[in-house]
Amino acid sequence: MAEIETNPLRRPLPDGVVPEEEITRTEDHWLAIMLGALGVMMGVMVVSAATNALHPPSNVETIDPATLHLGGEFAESNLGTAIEPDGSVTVRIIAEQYDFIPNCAQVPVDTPVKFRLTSPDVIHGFLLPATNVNTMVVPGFVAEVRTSFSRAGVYNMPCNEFCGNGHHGMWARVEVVSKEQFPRLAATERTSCAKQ
Amino acid sequence: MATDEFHHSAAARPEHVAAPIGSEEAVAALRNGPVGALVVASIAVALLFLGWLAFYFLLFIPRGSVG
Amino acid sequence: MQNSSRLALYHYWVAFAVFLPAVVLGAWQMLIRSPLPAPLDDPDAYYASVTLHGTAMAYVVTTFFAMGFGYAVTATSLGRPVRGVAAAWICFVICLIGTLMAVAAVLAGHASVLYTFYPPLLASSWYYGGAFLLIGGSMIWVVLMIYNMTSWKRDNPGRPVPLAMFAITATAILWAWAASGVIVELVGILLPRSLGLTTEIDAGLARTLFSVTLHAIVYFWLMPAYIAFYTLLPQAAGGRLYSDTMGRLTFIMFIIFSVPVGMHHLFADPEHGAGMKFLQSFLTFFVALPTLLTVFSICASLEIAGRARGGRGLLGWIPALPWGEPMVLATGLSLVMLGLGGFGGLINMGYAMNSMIHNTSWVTAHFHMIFGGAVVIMYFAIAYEMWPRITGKPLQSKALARWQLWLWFAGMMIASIPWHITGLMGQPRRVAVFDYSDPFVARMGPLVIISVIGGAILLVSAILLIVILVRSQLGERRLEAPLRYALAVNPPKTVPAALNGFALWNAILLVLMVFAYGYPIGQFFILKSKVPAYEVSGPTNSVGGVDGP
Amino acid sequence: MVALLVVVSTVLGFGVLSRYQQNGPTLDLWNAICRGLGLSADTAPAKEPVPALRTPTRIAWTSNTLDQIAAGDAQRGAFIAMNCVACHGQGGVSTSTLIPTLAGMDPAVIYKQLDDYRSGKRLWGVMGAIGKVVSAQDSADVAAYFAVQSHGLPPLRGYRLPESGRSLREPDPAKRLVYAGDPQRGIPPCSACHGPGGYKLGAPALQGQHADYIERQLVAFAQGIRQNDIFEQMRMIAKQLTPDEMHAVAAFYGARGGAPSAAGVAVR
Repeated sequence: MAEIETNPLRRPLPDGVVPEEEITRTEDHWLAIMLGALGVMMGVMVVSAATNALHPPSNVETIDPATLHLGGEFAESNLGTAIEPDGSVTVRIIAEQYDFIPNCAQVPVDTPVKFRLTSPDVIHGFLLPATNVNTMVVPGFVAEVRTSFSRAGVYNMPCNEFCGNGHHGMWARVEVVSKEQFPRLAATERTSCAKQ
Repeated sequence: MATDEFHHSAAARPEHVAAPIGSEEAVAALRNGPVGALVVASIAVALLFLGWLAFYFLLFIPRGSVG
Repeated sequence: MQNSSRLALYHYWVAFAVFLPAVVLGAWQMLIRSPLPAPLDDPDAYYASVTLHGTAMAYVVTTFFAMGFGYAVTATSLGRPVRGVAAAWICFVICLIGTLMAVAAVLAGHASVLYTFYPPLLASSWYYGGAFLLIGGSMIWVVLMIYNMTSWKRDNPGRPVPLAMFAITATAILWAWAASGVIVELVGILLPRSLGLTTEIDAGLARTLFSVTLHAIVYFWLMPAYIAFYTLLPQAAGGRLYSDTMGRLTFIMFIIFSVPVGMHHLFADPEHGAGMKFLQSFLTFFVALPTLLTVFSICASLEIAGRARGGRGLLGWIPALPWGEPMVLATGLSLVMLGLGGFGGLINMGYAMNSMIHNTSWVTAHFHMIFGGAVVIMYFAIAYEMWPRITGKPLQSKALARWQLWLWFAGMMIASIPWHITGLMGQPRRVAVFDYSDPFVARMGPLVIISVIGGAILLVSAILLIVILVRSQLGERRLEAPLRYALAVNPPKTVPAALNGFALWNAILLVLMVFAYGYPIGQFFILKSKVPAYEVSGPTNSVGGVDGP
Repeated sequence: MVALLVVVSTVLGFGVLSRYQQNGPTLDLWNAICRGLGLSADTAPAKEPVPALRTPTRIAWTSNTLDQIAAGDAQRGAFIAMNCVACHGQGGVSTSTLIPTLAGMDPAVIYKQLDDYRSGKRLWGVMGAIGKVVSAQDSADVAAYFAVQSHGLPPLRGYRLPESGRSLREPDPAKRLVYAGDPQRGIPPCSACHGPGGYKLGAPALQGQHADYIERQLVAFAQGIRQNDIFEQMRMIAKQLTPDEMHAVAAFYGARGGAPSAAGVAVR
C-alpha cells in the first residue's frame, strides 16, 4: 500500500465523491428491489403450500418411548403397512439403534400414504431419496409424514441423523408397487416386504 | 488531507484512518453513483433468484407433495 | 497498546493452531466415506473425528478468532488500549481450559455425540463442561466489548462510534443472544444429566434450545468477515466505503433477524407445529436482507476503488482493482462462495422445500461453502492484514498468501459442489462408511471422489497458511504501519442515537424472541416428552453404576 | 415494521397455511390454529383392524426397571449364584461351549433374560423352571453378582483404539459384519451394540463369549425359535445372515479377547 499512498499521480479522493442523496437513493432502490425479490419467493412458497397442501412434517404427538413394545400402536405385531377402510395406507415403523423395523415396507403407488414413526432410544432420521419424504424421528414423539408416490420402484431408506456408532449400518427400503400387486393380507397381519 | 476530526466514524485517531486517494476522472465517473456495481450486484442476485425458482419448480415440486 | 496486541495475537495463534489439525481430520473424513482406501478406516474413529472437527471449527476456532479480532479492533479503532485486559486474559485461560477438557473427552472416546450434542445421546460431563467453559467463558469477552464501547462513548459524547467498533460490539451482542440457547441447554439439561443429578432428558426441548443458537452462531462466525468487508476491504482496495449508515444498519439487522429464525433447523422435527415453523421461515427471509444489502455496498465500494485507480467504462473498474492484495483477492473469492452458499441457504429455509434436502449432504456442503469458504477465507485475509501490524513483521510473503487463498477457494469449490449434488441424490449426512456396491450409493462414487480431491487441496492450503504465519512471525521487526480503517464516502459527523448503540435493537429482538420462541419453548412445560438418556460409551449412570465394583 | 412482520407471518402461518392438510380435509380457522401450534395431533386411525398383540418380553427399560436392577445386592447374589455354577461355571465362567459365560455380563442383560424365562418369552429347557423360582429381586441380586466377576467377558464400557480394516472394504466377512455391518441387507455392525467399543442397553457383550453358544442363538433367532428380542431386531438381522456368516461372526467373537477357558477357572 505504501507505494499507492506516495504515488504523486494520485490525488486525494475528496469527501462526497458520490453525493449523499445519490447514495440514499440507490440504497433505497436496492432495498426495495431486494424486498421485492424476497417477496416473490415468499409468495411462491405460500401459494404453492396452500394449493398443494405442502408442509414440513409437523404432527406434534407425544408417546412413552420405553414401553412401545409392550402394546399399542407400535407393538411388534402392529408394525408395517396397514390398510385403512378408506383405501389409504398407514405405515408404522420403529427407528431404533441401529435398525428400522420392519426393514422393508411395501406401499401401493398413487395411494395416500401416512408414515408414522417413533424411536425407543435416540434421535434418528427417515429419508426416502428422490422424494420429499424426510423427517426427524425424536424419542418421545410420533413423527408423521403424509404423501403419495407417483412412481413405483424401490426407494432406499437411510437413517439421516447421527444416532450412535452404528449409524452407517442403518439402512432399509420402501417398495412402491402397483395397486394390483399390493397384497391385501388378512386383517390379522400387517404387510411388509421384510424377510420372513 | 481528509483525515480531519470529522472522520471518527472510521477510527478514533487519524493514524488509523485510510489516506484517501483518487483522481478527477473517478470523481466525474462516480457523480452519478456506482452504476457498474449496480449491474454486477443485480446480475448476481438475479441468478440467485432465478436459480431458486428453478429449484422450486423443477426439483422440489416434481418430487411429490408432503405434509 | 502492546498488551492489547499480544492479547489479539495469542487468540489468533490458538485459533489457527486448532484449525490445522481440524482440517487434517476433515480431509481424512472425506477419504473414509469415499470409495477410496483410507488409513484407520474404523467407523468409531470417524464419529469421534466428526465430533472433534465440528467442535474445533464451530466453537474453538471461531470463538478464539472473534475474540482476538475484537481486541485488535477495539485497540485500533478506538485508538486506545483495551480496558479490562486482566479480565480478557482470565477469559482466554477459561476458554482454553474448556477447549482442552472437551478435546480430551472426545479423544478418550466418551463424547462421540457431534458438536450439536444430539440428546438423548449422552457424552461425558467433561465434554459438556468443556463446551460450557468455552462458550460461557467467552461471555466475559462480550461484556468487555460492550464495556469498551460504552466507556468510549462516555469519553467522547456526541461522536459516532467507529464503524468497526460498532460492528464488533454488534457481534458480541449477537453472540450473547445466540449462546443463550446452548448455555441453557448445557446448564439446564445436559450437565445435570451427565453428572447424574437428573434421570431424564427432554430431547425436544434440548433441540429447540439449541436451535436458538444454531442459526445465530453462523452469523457470529460470519460477522468478522463482514466487518472486514465494510471496514478493511475498501481501504485495502484503495477506495472508500460506500455508506457508513448502511454498514450500521446491516449489523443491526443481523442482530434482529439471525436469532428468532433458528427453527428452520427444526423443520423436519416432530415437536413443533407447522404454524410456528412457517412463522420462523418467514422471519428467515429477512435475514437474507443484510447480506443482499452488503453485496451491493461492497460492490459499490470496490467500484469507487477501481475508478480511483483509473478503471473506466461500465465494468472496467473490476480489472483495475488491486487483486494482488490478499484482502481484495479474498473478498472476491469470498463473495463467489457467499453467493453459492447463500443460494443453498435460500433453498434450506424454504418451508416445505427443506424436506428435499434436510439432513442430506446438501446441508453439509452448504455450511462448508458459507462458513468453511466465504467466512474462513476472510479470516485468512484478516490474519494477513493484521499480523504485520501486530507484530511489526512483514508478511512472508504476499505471493504465497495469494496461492494459499486461491488453493482454499479451489479446494472448497471442488469439495462442496459435488457434495451438494450427492445431497440432492439423497446421500445422508454423518455416515462413516458407504456401501458402494449398492447401486444407489455407487452412482455417487465419482462425485465423492472429486470431493476428496477438494479436501486434499484444502489441506495443502491450510498447511500453507501455517507456513506463512510462522515464517512471518520468525521474520525481523521493521514495520511501524498502523492498521487503517476505510473512510466512508461521506464520513458522518454525527449519527442518530439509534445507530450509535444497541438498546433499542435489543428491546426489539426481545419482543421478536418472545413471539418466535415463547410458545415453542413454553409448550414443553405441558408436553410429556421426557425420555431416558443414552450414554455413548456404555453404562454408567443409567443403571446406577452397578456394572463396576 | 416489526409489528407488521409479526401480524403477517401469524396470519399466513396460522390462518392460511395450516388450514390445508396433505391427504386430509381443509380445516376451519380454529382447528387450523390448533394444528399450527401443534395442539391437535393427528392420532392413529381408529377404524383399521388391529392384529392380535404379540410382545417379545415383559421388560421395558423404564426408570423403575433400571432402579430395580441398580438395587441388586451382589453379596446376596453370590449366595443365589451357588445354584448357577453347576452349568455356568465357577464365578460364572462357563466351561461348556453351549452355556454362556455370565461373569462380567451387564446386569441389565441377566435381569431381562431371567424375566423372559420366567414369563415364558424365552424358552430354553431347565432355565424356564429356574426363572420361575427366582424373584425379580433375586434376579437383580444375581445379575449384580455376575456383573462384577472377573475372568469372564471383558468390560464393554470405554473405547476401542482405531484400527484399519473395520470398514466395508474389509475382505474378511466376519470382521466386516462385526465392525461395518451390511447396509444393503439392513444389518448394522454387531460391535455398535455388542462391543468392542459399542454398547446398547440390554445387549450382551459378545467378546469372549463361547462361539458355539453365539452361533446357536443366531440360528434360534433366524428360525424364530427365540423371540424375546425387543422389536424383533435380532430375528430380523439373523434372518439376513447365511449359516456361514453366523458361524464366522460367532467364531470371530469367540476367538477374541481370550475366551474364558479352563485356565481362567484354574486361577480362581
